[in-house]
Amino acid sequence: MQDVTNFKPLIVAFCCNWCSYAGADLAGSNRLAYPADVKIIRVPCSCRVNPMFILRAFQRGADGVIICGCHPGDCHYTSGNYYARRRMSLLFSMLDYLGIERDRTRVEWVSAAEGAKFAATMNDFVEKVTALGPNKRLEDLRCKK
Amino acid sequence: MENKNERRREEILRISGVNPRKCMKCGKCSATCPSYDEMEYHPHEFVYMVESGELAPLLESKSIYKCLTCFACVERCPRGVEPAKLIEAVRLTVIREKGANHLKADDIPAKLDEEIPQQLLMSAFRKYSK
Amino acid sequence: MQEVMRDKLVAKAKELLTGGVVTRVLGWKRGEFCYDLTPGIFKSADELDKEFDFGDFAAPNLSKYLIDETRKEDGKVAVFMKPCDTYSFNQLLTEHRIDREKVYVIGVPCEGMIDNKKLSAAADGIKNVAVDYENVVVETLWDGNVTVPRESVLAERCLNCKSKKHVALDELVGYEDEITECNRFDEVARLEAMTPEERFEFWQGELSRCIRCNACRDVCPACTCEKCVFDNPSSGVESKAPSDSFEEKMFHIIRAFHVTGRCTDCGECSRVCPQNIPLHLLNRKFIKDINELWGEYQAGAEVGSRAPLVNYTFDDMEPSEAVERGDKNA
Amino acid sequence: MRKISLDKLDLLFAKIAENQSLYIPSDSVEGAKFTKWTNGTALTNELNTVRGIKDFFFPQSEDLMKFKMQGKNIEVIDIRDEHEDFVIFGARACDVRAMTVLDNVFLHAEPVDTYYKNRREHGIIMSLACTRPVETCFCGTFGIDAANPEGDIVCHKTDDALYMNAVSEKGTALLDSLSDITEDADTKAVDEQKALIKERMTKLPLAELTTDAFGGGKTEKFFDSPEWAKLSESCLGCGTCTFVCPTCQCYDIRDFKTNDGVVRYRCWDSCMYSQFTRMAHGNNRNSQKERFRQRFMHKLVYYPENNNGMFSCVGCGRCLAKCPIRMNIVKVMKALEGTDNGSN
Amino acid sequence: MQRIGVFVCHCGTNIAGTVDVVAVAEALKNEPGVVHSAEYQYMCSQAGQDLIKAAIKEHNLSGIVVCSCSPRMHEATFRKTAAAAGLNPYMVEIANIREQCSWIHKDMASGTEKAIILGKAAIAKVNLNTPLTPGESPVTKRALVIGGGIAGIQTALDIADAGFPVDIVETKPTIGGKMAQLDKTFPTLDCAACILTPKMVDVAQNEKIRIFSYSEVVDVRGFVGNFDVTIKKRARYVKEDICTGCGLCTEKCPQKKVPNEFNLGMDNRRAIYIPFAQAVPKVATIDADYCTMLKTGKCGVCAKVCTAGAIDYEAKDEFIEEKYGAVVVATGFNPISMDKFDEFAYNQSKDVITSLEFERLTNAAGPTAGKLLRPSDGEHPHTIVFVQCVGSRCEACAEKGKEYCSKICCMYTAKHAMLTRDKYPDTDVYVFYIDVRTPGKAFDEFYRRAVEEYGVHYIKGMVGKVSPEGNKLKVQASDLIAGKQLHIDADLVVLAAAIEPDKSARGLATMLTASMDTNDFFTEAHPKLRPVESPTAGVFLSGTCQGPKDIPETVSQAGAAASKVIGLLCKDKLTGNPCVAQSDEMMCNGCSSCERVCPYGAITYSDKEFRMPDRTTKIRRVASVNPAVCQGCGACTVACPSGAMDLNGFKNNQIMAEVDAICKM
Repeated sequence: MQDVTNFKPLIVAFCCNWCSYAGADLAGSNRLAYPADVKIIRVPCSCRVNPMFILRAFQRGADGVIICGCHPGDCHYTSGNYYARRRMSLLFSMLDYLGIERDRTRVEWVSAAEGAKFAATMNDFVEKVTALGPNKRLEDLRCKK
Repeated sequence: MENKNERRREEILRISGVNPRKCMKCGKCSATCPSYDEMEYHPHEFVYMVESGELAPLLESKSIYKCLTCFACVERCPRGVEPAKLIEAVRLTVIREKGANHLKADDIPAKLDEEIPQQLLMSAFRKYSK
Repeated sequence: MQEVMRDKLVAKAKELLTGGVVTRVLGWKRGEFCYDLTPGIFKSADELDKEFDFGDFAAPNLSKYLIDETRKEDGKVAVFMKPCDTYSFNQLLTEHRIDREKVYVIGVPCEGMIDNKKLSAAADGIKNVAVDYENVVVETLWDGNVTVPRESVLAERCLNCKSKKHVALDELVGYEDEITECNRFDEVARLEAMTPEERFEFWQGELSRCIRCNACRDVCPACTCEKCVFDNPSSGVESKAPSDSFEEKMFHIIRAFHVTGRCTDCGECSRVCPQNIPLHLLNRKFIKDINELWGEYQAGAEVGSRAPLVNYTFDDMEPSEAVERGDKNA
Repeated sequence: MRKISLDKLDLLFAKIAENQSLYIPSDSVEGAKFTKWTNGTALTNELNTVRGIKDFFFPQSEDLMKFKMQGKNIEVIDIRDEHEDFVIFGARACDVRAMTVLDNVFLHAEPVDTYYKNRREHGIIMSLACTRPVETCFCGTFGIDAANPEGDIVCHKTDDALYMNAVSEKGTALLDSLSDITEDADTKAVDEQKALIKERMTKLPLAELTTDAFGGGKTEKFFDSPEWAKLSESCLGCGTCTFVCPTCQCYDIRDFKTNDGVVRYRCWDSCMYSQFTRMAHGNNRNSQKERFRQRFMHKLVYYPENNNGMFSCVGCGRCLAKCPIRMNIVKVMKALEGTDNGSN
Repeated sequence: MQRIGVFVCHCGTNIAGTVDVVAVAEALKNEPGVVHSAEYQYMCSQAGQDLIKAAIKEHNLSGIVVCSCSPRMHEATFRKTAAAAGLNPYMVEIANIREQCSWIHKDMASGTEKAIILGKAAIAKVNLNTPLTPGESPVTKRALVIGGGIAGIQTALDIADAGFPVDIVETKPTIGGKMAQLDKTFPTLDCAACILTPKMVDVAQNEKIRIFSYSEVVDVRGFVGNFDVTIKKRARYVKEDICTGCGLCTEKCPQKKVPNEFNLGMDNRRAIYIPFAQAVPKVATIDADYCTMLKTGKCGVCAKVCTAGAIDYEAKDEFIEEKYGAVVVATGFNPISMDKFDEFAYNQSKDVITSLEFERLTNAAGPTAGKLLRPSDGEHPHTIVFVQCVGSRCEACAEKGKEYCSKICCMYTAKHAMLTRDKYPDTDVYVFYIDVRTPGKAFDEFYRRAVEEYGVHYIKGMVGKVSPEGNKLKVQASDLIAGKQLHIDADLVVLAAAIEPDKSARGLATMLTASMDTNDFFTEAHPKLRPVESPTAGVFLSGTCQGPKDIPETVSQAGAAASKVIGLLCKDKLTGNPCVAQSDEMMCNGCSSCERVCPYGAITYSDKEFRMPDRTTKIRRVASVNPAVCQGCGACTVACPSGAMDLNGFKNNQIMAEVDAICKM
């Protein structure tokens, strides 16, 4: 078990290939640091993110999950992020309803040009999740056995 | 002083619900205004001056009483700026700042009359009281 | 207390069968006791006479059976539907799960169904039940007659009935009724007003009782997947048992999510849960959110409507705003 | 026979709970439920719990072993340990008989299920006679005497006292340990209650139901009955009946990948599920009719055939109360009975 | 089980500076499926690639993971490397340990730890990869151009020039579009007809081009390379192949009171007509709404006078089905209706006209034979007021006007004003403007000439009100610079009406599953980099259907669209992106959720018979994805509740394996 004061959260970030993943690359090119706790999974579009993936991440021990996509209106596939926006609104509202801390989930629109925003978003998200401590309410104890 | 002006400006914008930044300065409001010649400051100038915070001349100007509230400018403005509402708000600011409550709650019963619609009294009360 | 009596329905069903309009009738079969009606197919007037029943315990929603029934053979099947059942029926039509041409819908008005669980809690050893508008008189084995107010044993979904209007119909037996005003979201609002800790405690307590019998899923008229992801070994989320609290949450969140915008709020899930989990509160949360975020939407109100999750507008609310909206605990 | 007055019931519970966990049926949101006794836990007035005592000996899911992977090596870890001692108070006659049904499967046939045996050895059952059976009760059909349940200690609760009679070694030892708070009693009150129960059993709506038509050797008679199609037509294929049944004992063994290895666990399974006993070639029973038939044939024919005529239904009535569409074993028995006198 | 090779790149010190690459290679060696692990200075270099190729052969690898820079940088490179070594290119996964690891983390320990986790995630994914082969579909080497204006004409000519057959579908009886109605063109003042009509003739004479005039597209099915289009050829009651265009019928027809749409209703034509002298095809058309013969069965004058015998009163609408490889939308624009602008009195006075009407009034072939005369009394107007931005840039009144700038009005008004002053120097010309926008070659010079050389009065301000009084139009306007209200007695008021996409575009967009913006302009695939392509593969955009533009811009876009079409038609087969959605028919419920979210219309449904495990058969409605159309966004995979829809290359289990690997601490 990790010491709470020394707690390093595990963050899973789903990034769409066209905007946010490129934004993350730009953050890298500009050497804009954010914590190593953030691990990025590349998906073609934010609409590819299935709620099951998010729950799976929490089950497996993630402390926060963030989804990044193109800004509304800029989707490479024209409408993907609009669907993602609706789906995540409902899912996150439901998690909140079940008493899961709302700061553990986030959707952020990051364009390919917004390397700085990507880094800032990740820094902020890690800070918020760190403040919450380890994810207890949506964990699967078996995974820690 | 600066603050008071800013407060006033916000108050005017709040009362009127107008966003003067939407104005693209085409002048159609003034072009359409029937009271144009009577006015020192014209509808498009109201919009511009409120936006830039030049309130003092407006508040002292007689122009605010020249607006007929015909709403031609509201109807024709291509950007939906609604200058007449802004002028009305400036006028109201002046009236309110004069301090006196032109209509007191106590006065109302005396004014009740079958001929006067109650709504009129209510709106007058709202308009002329602090 | 149902206005329309069993005999009227039997007469209608016989008429359709003998007239050749339909080849079979989907209805409710009489059970061992006065309250245990089972859905069933009737193929003859004789069967109808002997076995058909209807009344305050005709709770099962028959619409889901039509998926298989309409694929079975040619000829129409007549089906009895209470108003709430017709919403499920429409939703299934929207999803192309039922061939409308093969169904003859007979609308039955409904005055509300009695909840067996509430009834058994109110009286032990039920021999017989008589229902009128005010009261339910239970003839018991050992305690004589026990009288309880009808409201106290009505199913929760009936106390908060959203509509007494049939939205799909070939024929109505009895009277026409209207969409009702109800307070079905009050309980959701009550939970929303709690602190996150309280909400977590509440749901932990409820969902931890789940035994994953799948009754909620299998009865749900929106859960009509040929193969459920939770039964599919290749889905990666297949599971059979509740375990250490996560699997149940996963199951119920994903199940609710999968029926979002398709759930008509028929309340079957809560009715059948052997562990008394108020599952409808999950679905209603989604319905309430949908109504508040993107405008009122009642699944099944009309055939062919576009469900909120396969739709969007350019200026939908952002997820963060959606979660924080109307926040009392922030 | 020992007795304790009802106002001292908590004292009795406290005394038992001193040395082991004690579970008593108590009210909860889900209905009555065996709850670990702590000071203040009250006995329910319900006749029976939503789920039987099966869960204590054969829980819905239990870990069997663990594998740890280090690089490409696999280490097998036995995670069994001795189960703690526990007492179940208030088990009904049907549920106690159900344990015999399970014992036949897990203990009395090779190989012995050591996980089950471990729990069984550490558990003591205090059964309680039923004075107020309900309409869904039909234990009498299977020769179970609700007035005289089995168990380690048989209890009868009258208006003023609890009478306890130890009938096993474990039971005697437990009852002896309670001797300072219990007193000796004659059997008069208990006999009176037994008579009342016996009379009440005859008045139950399902009192007439018999197993005469069923038992081993009837496979051919019922297997192809046309009734199955009609009986199963509305079955949803959910597992409610199996999971609330005190005798259903099917399970599946599965692996769960944890973060550093694999936990092999077993969990209840249901023959009603389409995925049940799925094999490489597919499923054995492909239609709900076949699955439905399996469950009832097993209870009424196959099990008695392998267990000297003992049925694997105990008439507890849970499936009657919980089936979402209210199909149940009584309806099945009555429908099949009707075909018993026919040609096939 | 896969045989996976892991290749860790140092990228000089870019990665090796903050990631212990040797430790990463070592740690990943023990992951399931990994049989080979190596590191190297520069994996993307020729030597690095050779190392990978050699390892694939030596270790018989079935998949590789390259831990290097972003896949956006070198995924394609390593896929080619794999393919060169005989490995399916889609068995390659990249772990991004440069942009998303070494470049942002300063600390060697945490950088190395993260790089190992990213590597493990990539290995977990590649373990579940399957070789993918891009689908191929044939290309029908024929293009369809919808709309026969200058955009459609130019596109068709360019495509035909490359040797591909092209069909133009035009709703009007003739091609030519709006440009045919114009008089002169800015900024050079060429006569529009002089530069357009030769092109129309080229079209008519080009063997590769077929014109379906008086026709419309009524159905489009299929996908890029393989569109099945149904064209409705409306009955024109004149046999096109026989009619010589002599025009005798149009002179003899007794029905003379038909408003002439070519002159915007400012004069009349007959019920049988040829829109204008240079029409292509030059054949007559009977207007069924006005023809006495068709309405009452009595008349038949045209048939009597037609020496060629081209008249056919029995003609019916024809439906033509044709296959195309590419579709170009060139549906153009129309000026918006002035009905709702009461302040300009358009419906009260004949002397308030739109700019397009002004074009006809000044055109030699127009109703006044080119003389600028007032429509009301035929008098020469001495004071003309031009009003800019009528309905353009109009945010407040969505039901009246348009929010966007119509782009062409500033220039054509300058042209009108200049030409008027040139021909009639005694005329006072006022132009009321909000802004004058003249970005374009020689545009501002043109506008300044109007002011400086021709003395047009440009007044900053808007006209508020036009009221007809006697034979004058009282114009009340603002002069914002002078700060006064102007009152002008004008003889003619010309409104620069906003333009909007043709009404037919919306229905067409639905048929083509091409997307539109809120103003009904077609959306381009990318506003900067793919401006002439619609997001729907195989559908291209030409001219004002995509947004307001002037003639030079339209022509250049038309050429660009043509080159895109030619590029497509040159291919014998289309190779798709294999990372497309795929539906498992056994699990599909047929609910249509996926179909509804698909932005490309790639999903179709059909009834299929299934053999059930219990040996019965069942007919079910199931989805199938057209891999040539699917772009691989994955929206359908989440909309599908049963998980029947999955996305190749990003399958559910692959993403979950990545999640698991990342979360495994």
